[in-house]
Amino acid sequence: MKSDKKRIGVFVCHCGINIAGTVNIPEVVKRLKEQADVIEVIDHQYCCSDPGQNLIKETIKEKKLDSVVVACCSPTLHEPTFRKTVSSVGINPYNCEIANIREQCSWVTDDKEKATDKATKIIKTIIKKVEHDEPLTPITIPVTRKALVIGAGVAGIQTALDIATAGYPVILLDKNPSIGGHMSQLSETFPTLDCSQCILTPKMVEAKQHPNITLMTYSEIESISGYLGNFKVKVRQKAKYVDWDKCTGCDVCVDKCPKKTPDEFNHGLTQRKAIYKMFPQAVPNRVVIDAPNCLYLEKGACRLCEKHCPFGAIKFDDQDQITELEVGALVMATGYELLDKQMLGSYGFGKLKNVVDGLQFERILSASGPFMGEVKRPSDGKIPEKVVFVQCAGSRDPENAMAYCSKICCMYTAKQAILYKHRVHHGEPIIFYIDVRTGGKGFEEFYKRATDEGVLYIRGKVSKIFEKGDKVIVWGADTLTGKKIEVEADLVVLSTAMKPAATKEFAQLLKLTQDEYGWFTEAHPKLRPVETLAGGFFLAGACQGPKDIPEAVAQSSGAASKVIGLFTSDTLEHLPVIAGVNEDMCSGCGICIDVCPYKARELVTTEDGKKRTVKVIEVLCEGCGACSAACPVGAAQQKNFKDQQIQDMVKGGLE
Amino acid sequence: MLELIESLQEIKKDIELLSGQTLSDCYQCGECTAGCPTAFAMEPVPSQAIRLLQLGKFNEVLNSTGIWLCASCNVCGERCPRGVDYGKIADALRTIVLRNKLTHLTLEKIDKQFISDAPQQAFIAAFRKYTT
Amino acid sequence: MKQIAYYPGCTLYTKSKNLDLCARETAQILGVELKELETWNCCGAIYSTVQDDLANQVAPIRNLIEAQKISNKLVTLCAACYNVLKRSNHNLFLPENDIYRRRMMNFLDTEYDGKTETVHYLEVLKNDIGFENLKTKVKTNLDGLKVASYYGCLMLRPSDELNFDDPDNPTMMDDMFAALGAEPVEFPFKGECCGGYVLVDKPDVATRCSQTILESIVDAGADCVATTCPLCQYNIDNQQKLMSKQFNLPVFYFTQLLGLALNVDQKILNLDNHYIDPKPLLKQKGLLK
Amino acid sequence: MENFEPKIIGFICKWCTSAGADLAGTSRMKYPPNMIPITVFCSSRIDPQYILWAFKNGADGVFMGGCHPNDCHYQDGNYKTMKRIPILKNLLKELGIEPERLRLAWISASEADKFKKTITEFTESIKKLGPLSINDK
Repeated sequence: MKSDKKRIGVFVCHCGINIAGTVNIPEVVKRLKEQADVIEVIDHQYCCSDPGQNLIKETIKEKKLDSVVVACCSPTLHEPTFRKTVSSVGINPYNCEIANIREQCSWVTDDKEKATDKATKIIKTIIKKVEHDEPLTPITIPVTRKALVIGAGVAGIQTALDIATAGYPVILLDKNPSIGGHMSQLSETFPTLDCSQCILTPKMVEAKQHPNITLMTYSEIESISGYLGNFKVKVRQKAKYVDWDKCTGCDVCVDKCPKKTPDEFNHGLTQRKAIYKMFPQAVPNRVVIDAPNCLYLEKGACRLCEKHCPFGAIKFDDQDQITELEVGALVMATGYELLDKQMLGSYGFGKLKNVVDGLQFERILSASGPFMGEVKRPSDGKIPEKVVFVQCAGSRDPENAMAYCSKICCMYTAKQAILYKHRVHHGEPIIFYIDVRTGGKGFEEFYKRATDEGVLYIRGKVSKIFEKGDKVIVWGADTLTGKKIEVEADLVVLSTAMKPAATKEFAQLLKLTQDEYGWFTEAHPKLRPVETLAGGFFLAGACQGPKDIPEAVAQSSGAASKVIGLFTSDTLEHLPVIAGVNEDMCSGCGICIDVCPYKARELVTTEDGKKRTVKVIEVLCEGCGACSAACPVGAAQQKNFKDQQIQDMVKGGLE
Repeated sequence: MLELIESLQEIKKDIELLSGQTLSDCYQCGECTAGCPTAFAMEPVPSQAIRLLQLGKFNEVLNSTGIWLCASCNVCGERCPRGVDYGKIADALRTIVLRNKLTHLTLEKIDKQFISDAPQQAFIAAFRKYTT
Repeated sequence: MKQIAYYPGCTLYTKSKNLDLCARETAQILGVELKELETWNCCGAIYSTVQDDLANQVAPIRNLIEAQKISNKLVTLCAACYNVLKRSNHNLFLPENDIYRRRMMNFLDTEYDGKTETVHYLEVLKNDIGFENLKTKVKTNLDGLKVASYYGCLMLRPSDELNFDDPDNPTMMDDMFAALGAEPVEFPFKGECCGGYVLVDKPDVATRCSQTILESIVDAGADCVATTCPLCQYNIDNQQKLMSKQFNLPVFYFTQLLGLALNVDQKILNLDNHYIDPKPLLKQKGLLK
Repeated sequence: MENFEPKIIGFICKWCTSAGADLAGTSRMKYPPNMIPITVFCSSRIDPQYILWAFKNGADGVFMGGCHPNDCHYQDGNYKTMKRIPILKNLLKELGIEPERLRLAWISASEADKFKKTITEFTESIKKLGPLSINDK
């Protein structure tokens, strides 16, 4: 081994007068020459300029330097520049470091003498660091160019279509037998009032027929392992008791099935059979048997579906199937649910038949809904003459329910009131609201349309809803006049708060973080809104927070483009400033394993089987260095931030 | 024109201190008024009273009849989405008036027959809330 | 026989003897002795929410300390006493009220750890005796009597301090009546305010509150009302004389109907102490000879 | 004592406090130039031993800057720091070093003013404390 003494060159930038105006650069150069163990110290007007960079390159060649310190502005500005410069003449870029003597020195003091002192010390700390810097190479990770999209509502479908169209295979998974999500339940959509099914169904069919998309419906995630680019996911496809290869979706079995149970798709407003198709336009157009309700599977008698199926598709001995998938990226598109009934006690929700939530009213309005698009009320099928809409039912309510604004309710309530008025011309829609929030294209105009078409807006929150005879009495207030208001309504629609559909257990399974309400947290609320802090996981749609359809679709395309970006190469580079393990020193205590936020460290037995030690899964390590600080014996060392380096830097700053 | 702030910031501090409520927490949804059993007779109604206090119109509320109509039933505080308990604010406002030795109720005002009929509890509660 | 400390409060010794005596007697029948505190003072009748009002909390806390001589529970019958005693204890022992608590204990010159639990007699019936057990003790089945259980404000709210029952949909009293064989009647005003002490200052306002409740009860088809509070009782029963509509609806204390079902002596039931005479109804239902 | 210029080492994290310090520079805010910054990726990289090392090698004060709770670029690195520093402060007392010579602050990338104020105030407080006595020996 040659002498391991580094040949360091220091370049001090004047930055015009930005640095030189406060820092006495000739003095800094003089002191460094005298005090620091370096080969060369040179100053230049603008190191980042072409002549400046050339000077660095020439000096490296001439003085046979192997390490470089540039004392200039913040590393956030020109660290990449100078690292590129030095690597063009054969120096490892990680052996070039920046001493920030502008933002953190010359700009923050007027005292020239002290500024000169401080600049010298800052440069010395960096020289000390460079002395022990190792040449590093970015880590290369292979990428499985296949994506898994969890949740097949409009967000999941859009994400899958975008990725698939870019040429990469996608698995689109949903827990329900059909794709489509909540959007398939909606009647018309704001602010254009086009029919939800009409715009969604073609997308559903496209997803089904796309050669790059594999649908896995009626499926749930069982477990997940691996890391960015290389995930292994176990999926449980629930027993359907119907052979989907034989089933044609003809519905003969559905007609014959004698067992009825509340229909989830219509939110309990109607009944479905034990063998059922989620809705007529279901994709795939297939039926499943809901085992707990099936007379044969539960009680051993019936088999009518089997008897009548023209294709012999009924398969009572069907089992759950476990499939293991290998994917490079996952997109969460798990969406939302509406708030639980229990949380709205004073509104009688869940107790009073004629108090429904927004999605139930969507079904009532829907042409394929329980009343075929005629507006009737659930209790007696009467046409409601007066419908009260209650906004912020559980939203903006930190004391009793959700603190946040659910964002979509102002618009969908206006829409529902307009649609009601279209169906029942003489009907009276009344909306109780706190604020009408119309931030969106065409939204304010749509609100105006609602008032134009005869919707009465009352500014005040409702306190109590109860039944009196066959009427539903609503106690509200008009805060603008200060009057308490009592309305005798026929039907009440609560704009209940949105809440995340993904459970805490599900998030823990995927090791994703959620906010206090359970919405998935993005990597950065403004600049990285579709990424998560876990590499390889992306967010689409309302699983991240309340969103309307255009927003959910836009974010889905954003998530898809992130996945596509990841898939453009079959490998990816990872920052090499990660932690390592000195096996000889490691005692195998495992302290570092608990400290690591990325699960990048694991206990292993050494190859000779003699001792326990820790292995770093390099691709998972993000280089925070927490393990290095925690290791009691100094075996864990972050590359280029080793104990020795930081201690030397401290010395350099105090000399 | 409504003249804002009667430079009675001390009173605001007193109200918040005595009630334990933060006036600015109220976002005027009106749920308190909507559920209040005596709001029909109140002037101003609970949400308006809080609004007036937010605007600094302390005297207007302190001199109002509304604050004496609160029956301490606590529906407002129970349902308020922002955790503002108007019942406690009303209690604080009455206390401020009463501590200034301005009694609201005198025995002479009460019907004699009623005194012999009604339960003790009614009088104890009323004297607690209405007298200095 | 199991002894539980019992606090009657001001009105139960005077105007609401029927609430008090029926409770003591029925408890006895059910195997529990409601042992009255040796000394007790007024609870304050209404809880003061004024933050610096320490003086108002002294009285209820003294009662709770006194109860420790008998049991860790203190039974009340009057919803107002229940509210005041329970809230005083709850709030005084919140960590943020440490200073108040110490000042109070210094003043009372005693040590008290907040361990007295205020319970309503209904809770004793439900938890200590059990409604299933109660069912077996019924002598006169209240079959055919449609009872509207009126809880009022003070037992239900603030729910986070009292934690009595679902504040929007309480069922404890209804369940008790079901155990006695009566038919509980659902109505949406179980927890609405009767007007309370506003009665003294503005009788018309309070009366209108009570009238709204009565209208809802009559709409629901009830034969009678059951209450837990002397002030509710007065507002709903006696004030019927001032209402714009005549309901002629008898209003009981819940303990009277309990007493009736357990064949308590008529003297104790004290059915004469009502504005609307309940006897015709009871006779009509065959519950009274 | 009047002319005492304390030596201060500042361990600051790259994502928040160092970025906040850069912003203070860009905004031309002025603060005493005594603190020599050492930027690491995360405050959790700082082994408490380095702080002792700094005191041993002549520092009169040590500043630690990290991201606000919940804002850590590495999920929870700052929580580790949050736990370590109070323990170390207790230890400092035992070693005869005033715990006030060690200051931990959460300063975000946008809190240039807080950075300026914190460093100014910390430097002043170290000036008042005077040179670390163990350094005289």
